[in-house]
Amino acid sequence: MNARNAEYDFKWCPGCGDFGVRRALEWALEARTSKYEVPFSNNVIVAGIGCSGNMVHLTEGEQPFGLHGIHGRTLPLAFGVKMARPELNTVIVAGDGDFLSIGAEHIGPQAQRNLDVTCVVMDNGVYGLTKGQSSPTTELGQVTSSTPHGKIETQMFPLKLFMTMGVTYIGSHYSSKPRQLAAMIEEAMDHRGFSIVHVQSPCTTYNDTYDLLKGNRRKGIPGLAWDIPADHDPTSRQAAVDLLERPGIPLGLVYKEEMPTLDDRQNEITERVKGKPVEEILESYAI
Amino acid sequence: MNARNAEYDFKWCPGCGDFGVRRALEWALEARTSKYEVPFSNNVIVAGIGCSGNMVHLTEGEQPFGLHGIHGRTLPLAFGVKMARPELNTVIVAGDGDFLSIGAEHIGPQAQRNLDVTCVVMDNGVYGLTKGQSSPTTELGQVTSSTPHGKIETQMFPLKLFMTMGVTYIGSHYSSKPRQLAAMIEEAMDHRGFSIVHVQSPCTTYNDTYDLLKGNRRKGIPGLAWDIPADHDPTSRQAAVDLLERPGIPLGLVYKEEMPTLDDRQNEITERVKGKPVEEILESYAI
Amino acid sequence: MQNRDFVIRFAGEGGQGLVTSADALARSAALAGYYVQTFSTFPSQIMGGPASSQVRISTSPVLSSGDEVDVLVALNQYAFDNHSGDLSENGVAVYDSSEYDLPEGGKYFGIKADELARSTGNARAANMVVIGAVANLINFSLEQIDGFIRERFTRGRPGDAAIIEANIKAVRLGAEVAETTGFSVGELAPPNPPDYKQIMITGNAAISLGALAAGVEFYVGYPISPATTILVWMETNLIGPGKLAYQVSSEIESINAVVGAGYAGKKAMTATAGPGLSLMSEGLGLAWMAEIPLVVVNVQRGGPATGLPTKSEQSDLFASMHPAHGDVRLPVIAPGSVEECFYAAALAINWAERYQGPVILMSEFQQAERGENIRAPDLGNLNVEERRVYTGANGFKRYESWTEGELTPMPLPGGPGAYVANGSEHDEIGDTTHLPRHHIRLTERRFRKLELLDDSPYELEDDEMDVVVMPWGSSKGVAREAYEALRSEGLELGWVYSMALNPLPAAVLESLRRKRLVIVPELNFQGQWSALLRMEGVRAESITQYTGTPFRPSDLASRIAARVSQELGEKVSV
Amino acid sequence: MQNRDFVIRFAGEGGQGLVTSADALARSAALAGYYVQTFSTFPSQIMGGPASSQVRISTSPVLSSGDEVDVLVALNQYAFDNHSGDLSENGVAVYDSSEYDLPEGGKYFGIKADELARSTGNARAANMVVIGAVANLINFSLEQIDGFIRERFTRGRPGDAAIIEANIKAVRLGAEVAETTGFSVGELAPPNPPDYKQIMITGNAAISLGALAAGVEFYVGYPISPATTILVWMETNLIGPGKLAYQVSSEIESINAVVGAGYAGKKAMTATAGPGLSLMSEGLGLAWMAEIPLVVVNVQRGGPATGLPTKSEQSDLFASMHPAHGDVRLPVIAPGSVEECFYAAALAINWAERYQGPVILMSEFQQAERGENIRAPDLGNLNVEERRVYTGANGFKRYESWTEGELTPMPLPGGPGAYVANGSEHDEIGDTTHLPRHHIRLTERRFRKLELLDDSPYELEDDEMDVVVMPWGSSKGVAREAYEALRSEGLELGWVYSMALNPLPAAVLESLRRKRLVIVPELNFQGQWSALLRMEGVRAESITQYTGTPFRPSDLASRIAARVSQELGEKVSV
Ligand SMILES: Cc1ncc(C[n+]2csc(CCOP(=O)(O)OP(=O)(O)O)c2C)c(N)n1
Ligand SMILES: Cc1ncc(C[n+]2csc(CCOP(=O)(O)OP(=O)(O)O)c2C)c(N)n1
Ligand code: SF4
Ligand code: SF4
Ligand SMILES: [Mg+2]
Ligand SMILES: [Mg+2]
Repeated sequence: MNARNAEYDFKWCPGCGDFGVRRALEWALEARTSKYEVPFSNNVIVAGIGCSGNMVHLTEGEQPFGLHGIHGRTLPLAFGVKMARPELNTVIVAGDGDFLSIGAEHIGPQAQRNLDVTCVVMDNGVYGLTKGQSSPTTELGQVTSSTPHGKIETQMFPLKLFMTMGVTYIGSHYSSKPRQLAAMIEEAMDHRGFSIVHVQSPCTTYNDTYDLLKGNRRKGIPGLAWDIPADHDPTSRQAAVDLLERPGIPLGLVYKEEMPTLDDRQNEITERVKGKPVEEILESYAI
Repeated sequence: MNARNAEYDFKWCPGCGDFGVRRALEWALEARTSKYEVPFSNNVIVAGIGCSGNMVHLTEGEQPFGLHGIHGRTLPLAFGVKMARPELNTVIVAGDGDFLSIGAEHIGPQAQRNLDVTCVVMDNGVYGLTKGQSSPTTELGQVTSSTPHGKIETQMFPLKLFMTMGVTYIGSHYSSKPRQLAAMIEEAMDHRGFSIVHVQSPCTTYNDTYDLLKGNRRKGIPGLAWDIPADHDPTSRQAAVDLLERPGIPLGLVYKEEMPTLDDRQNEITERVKGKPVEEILESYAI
Repeated sequence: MQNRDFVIRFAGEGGQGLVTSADALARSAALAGYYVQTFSTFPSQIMGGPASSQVRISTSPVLSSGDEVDVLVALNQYAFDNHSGDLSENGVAVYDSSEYDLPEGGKYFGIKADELARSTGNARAANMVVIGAVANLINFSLEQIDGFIRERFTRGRPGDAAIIEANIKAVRLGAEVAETTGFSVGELAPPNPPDYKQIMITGNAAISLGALAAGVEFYVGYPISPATTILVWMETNLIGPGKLAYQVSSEIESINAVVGAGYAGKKAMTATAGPGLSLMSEGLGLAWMAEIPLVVVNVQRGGPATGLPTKSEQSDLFASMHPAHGDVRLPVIAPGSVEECFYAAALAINWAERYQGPVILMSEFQQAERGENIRAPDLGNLNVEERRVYTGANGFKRYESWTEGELTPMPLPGGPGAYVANGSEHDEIGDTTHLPRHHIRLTERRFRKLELLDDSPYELEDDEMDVVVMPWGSSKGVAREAYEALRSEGLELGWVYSMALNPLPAAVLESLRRKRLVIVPELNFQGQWSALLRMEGVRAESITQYTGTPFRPSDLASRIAARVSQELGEKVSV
Repeated sequence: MQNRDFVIRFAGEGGQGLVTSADALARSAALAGYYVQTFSTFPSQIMGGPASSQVRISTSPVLSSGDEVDVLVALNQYAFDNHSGDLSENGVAVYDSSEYDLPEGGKYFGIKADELARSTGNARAANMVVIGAVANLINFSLEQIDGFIRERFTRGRPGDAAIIEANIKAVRLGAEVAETTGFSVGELAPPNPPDYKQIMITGNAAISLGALAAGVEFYVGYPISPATTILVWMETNLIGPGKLAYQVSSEIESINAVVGAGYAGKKAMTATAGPGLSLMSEGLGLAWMAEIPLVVVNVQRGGPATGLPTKSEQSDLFASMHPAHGDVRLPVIAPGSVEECFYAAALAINWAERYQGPVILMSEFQQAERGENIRAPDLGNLNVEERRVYTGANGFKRYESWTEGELTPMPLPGGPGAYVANGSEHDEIGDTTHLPRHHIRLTERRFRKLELLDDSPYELEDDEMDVVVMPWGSSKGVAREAYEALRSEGLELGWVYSMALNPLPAAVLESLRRKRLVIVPELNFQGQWSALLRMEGVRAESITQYTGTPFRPSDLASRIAARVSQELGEKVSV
């Protein structure tokens, strides 16, 4: 329950992965703000619609600015915020349905622009807030309330997609490791360019994947998640591509590339092309 | 000018690549319909909005059915047509702006479904109908009416994107080779699954890339397009990925994969799960 | 003295099985021959958060969720504090005394449901303990609950008998607790069981069933409250050769997919709520322009934007009738009860086929999920219209001018009469054109076709009155309850209702234009329906409410009465 | 006898430089002190296709593109056949005799422009040959054209002198040909040059300039006719630190990007046409709900759907005022002339900042691209409002209730008063809530804020009349021309105009409600503005046209006259 608002009536289910992500985000924001000695209000959280997006109302302690818009539009909203005020630290929190289904169209353009924002995507392989329908990362054949006879559409592999689209910082992590996750989010915010931290954040109510991810000896479940080996070179595109060919879910920094951001390139134009004052433009129409 | 309608007032500019694509499409449709002895009316062309999309009104000879909707929505429209009537040969004609910018969100889902439709994408690296603005495939730095100081967003590589998204037939071709293009479109229509024929179709008015593609000795321009070597194995994902890493624009069949289509999987459900008649469903609510 | 009806409300946190309890009681009462209506409210979240679920049990068909609560079951302090104020004069509250305690002396008593349940050997029977207590308070025979229990738990499993026994025991234990308190809220009069076959169903299920009965074969949707249950229903029931129910990636994909399917020959439908409707604007304009049959169900919730996802509101009327740019005015059907939901869906499918265009069916949150026992529809006598398909030679002019009679048939891909279904203005065969004469004749064709939609049900009562009340959609029931109360008090008031808001039946419009004042109770701020009526030259005025909750019959009745006497008062003083 | 004005039309195929010719003639006349208005029409395609471009030259400000054509330049047979019917009684046609031939004896003559141009040594001067011929026909002094030629071709290049000479020669050659035919359409009266500074500009450029003058700093857009020229203008002129003009990937990205920028503190704007507006529905609802300042320019074209991309229509009014689901009613400003476009843009930016929400500016195809010489705006006296930014301590309640006075200030990211701008219903600090009291007070806040927008310009003339004409947007000029003609004939008719359609200035609404009949000429089928006026209790009725072309002053005048006399005739017979 958010200290700011006794009446605020949204709650996550017990065990929801988003609790861990929230903690990590809070730590990362605190660390960053003190590191650069900027006011906490320099942080803007743009939230998607979903259980995950409600995070914007649930962070504790000092409050960042928030923009909780409509389903699937976090990236265009963040584009507006960032290009209007490049000095703001703009962070997106959204779910797999919001970011990868209805909002999928917006990823490519931001990647091509290398927009300097950080996305924390909470992937639980399901639509939580609407009570358990399939999402793009739901597996082929999986039964959900909207696929009672099994999903007949293959699953999307977000990390590969991000690579191909040219995202310049691609991290993959897990809600149950808030400390490491916080470090990664902080690093992603420091990265100058478009960064995505893709988090496995299980939905205990509709798609409890804790065992699947961690594995469970008793039940004889091997775990899907594995830590990216220390010797992986995240600055090598080829290495990243190969890494993603391996089965399971890698945890850690997949890829990182330095490239001019959209505001770098915009500034270059601003310096190169002298804009005319409005009086002068008006004069050009004179007769 | 379409024989069907003396008053029809749309014309392509002289030399527009779309002329060649139209010829190729006409040949492919004729070949296919005679090959399978199906009525010509089994062909449905779903057209995007753009100079390219006007093709649906410009095909000569016997007429297919057409659906000329709104900008960027060819794929959802075609999804509706195909899943309503799987026996129809459903072909999309659209431009790079329509298919890759405003319509980009729809490619991934159809790929994950392996929807059995064929897309002929006319890529001229520009928005033709609206008079020359930049498109996703316009190069970084290029000057267009909407990027007077040079485009500051990197260009999209459609073929790579299609690979990652899981498109099961990926062809790349050129409007000046209508015969070969026709053969590829026909093959793509025969392919059971989601097929995209990505065509370089230059815009003589706003982005004349003929020289750039073919090369021009006099002007000392090398030529970006190259034929995919005969020894390329299009059934090998790795081979296809490597192929796309090479500079320039490959012409030919990049990748082809056999996989159940969405209607295959839907049929499987239809056989496995017996649907109840409405009377029985009604009865289940009785008290 | 015996009571006509009782309202029993279960209040607590989402996830505490409030709905299950209300449904159990509702079904028990329905089986016993009573009329019931359930209603639930909860925040847009998965677990926890203040929630409540209630059932109104009556000897005659239930029109609304009522005014006051006769029995309140409050599972936590917050619930008690927030709902006890709704208790009727001799209402009684039951609270979970293992959760919290209340000071002595109020009209309430505690019960340790979990404990008692465990004592029956079945810890899951806690809600039956509570229901037993409730039954006792309203003198509802326990045997009738036993009937429900047997029905519910006879599942052909070994444990059935034990479970049944435990639950029946639980009911008795609860009843005893209540008995010892000596509280009673009255006695429910014996039921007047209907002479017709009944079904117990929710509004969204009724819409789905109606669409299926009318032959819908293609359904796609994107999850959104309160329309998601239609998607899930279709995924479960729309199965078989040539049929498809599918979850797509967005509402933009939904609308364009149904356009494609409608064009290809299927009866196609999708359902959404306000945000999805807004995203469908452009696609709806396409369907109107290219003349493609399809149905979009808009289950309203609170707006604007993401708004109030799980609240009651009727504020999407402007957006539903004029969803897109350009000259567009879509047919809108707004059922006013769970029963009407079934017929409205069938009518919507028929209309789409008949006039070859998009039809909007508007329901609303509280009507979507509330359960009612209604007359079972007679499928045999349901009017189902099939598309008129063109079968002649090629060269057919699909978009020729049209003024009256049956609409020209539609060619289907694969058959004769190839044409282009075109979202740009076009000529007879669908080729793009900019010639004024085509834009003129096709604009007129698109609007004239609406005249074919003249068969929607309507109600005109006391038509001689100068002042009438005209509710729409989900406010019909509560308005009717208020109207009947006011009439029985002799108020001079007429009644007008139409399930179709566009086009309005000629007789309705004609009557409305004669009225001195048309009072429209509606759940929005702008008074959207009265505004649209004024557009049509009707002296209409709204009684609005924008709380996110439905009207209460008594509040509404007094507001109507006040407005009427003000109006007629003036008249006298003239 | 001398003529007040002339209409010269160049007709042929798109891509034949028709627009250049009309512009050249227009600028020559403007430089000479005349008032001009150009107008072009062409199909939605790049090259070829029937097209025409005309200029109306007058001794007083031009209100419309006129009725008839005095000189028609027809570059091909199709053009001649389609336009010669528009020729005035003593109009003359000039045709390209190297292209086609016409039978002897008509009021037309052929000219071999290309040949003559080549003879001047500059083949590109063909259009100047034609202009010379036209000038001769209307007795327009060739020297004034020379002035334009010098201005146009003095570009500091070596070849300038030769080019200028050749063009001047070309004009003479054309004039000689015309002279020999003996044809004349009359003589243009000497100009009354205005005493104020002028600019020659199109509607879309005026909007862009007005927005820039009012301090717009953030512009994004997606190409779409007829709004693309605003995007191109901004990309060219909105440059400098803190400024951005950018082409995004769709209109959905456009609207959400301006929401983000407006939230972050910028004066943000985008421009589109109908299809884009439809795609912006949900985002506009968000801006209304979260109270974010921004401006959306909707340059109308023919609808619905893709419609008529390069034609004239005013059919997006419903969609602009009520673009989204839920209770939303956006401020709408619809300039009625090229000059008003400038001030409307500035007002829209001011309004967005003042009431903290989205504002729609509606223009229309023919007003967007037509050129006019207008009074140069005085930037020094332009009212520009800045956002009131919150500067206090944290814990500020951005969404507290508000009833009157200046609106509470807006916190900006980076500054104090952190809150959540929320598209779901929310409490004072923007956290999501479902409590009725918040939905009630914030719904009221969102609508009450409109009262702050009370300063839009309006016109009330002959207010004592029972019947008035009230045009809106781009039909203002032609309606004014018709009105003045009718008044000069003594018709009993008043004039009402408001640049803002929502909210309407109180004085305007008050006057309208008193009228017996308000006649609304508008370019759509449904009569959208009169319908919205009836919603407000005004006895309004439309004169509609849905041809894809603007009204003609004389047609409109006679339709208005007919309606007025019908109305007043009844009155008498009462
Ligand atoms: C336009 C629109 N469509 C649909 C919805 C309904 N909706 C709310 S949240 C959601 C998806 C939630 O899934 P996800 O993004 O994965 O978030 P999660 O709840 O799983 O964290 C949907 C479809 C909406 N609010 N708006
Ligand atoms: C929703 C919407 N936005 C914008 C437009 C305007 N528009 C028409 S065609 C087009 C793009 C054309 O580019 P492309 O798809 O590459 O086709 P081309 O003309 O180059 O063949 C645009 C933006 C529209 N019709 N609808
Ligand atoms: S439904 Fe799933 S995602 Fe949503 S709060 Fe509960 S556990 Fe978390
Ligand atoms: S503008 Fe370009 S794409 Fe369009 S018709 Fe002309 S050449 Fe072709
Ligand atoms: Mg999710
Ligand atoms: Mg293109």
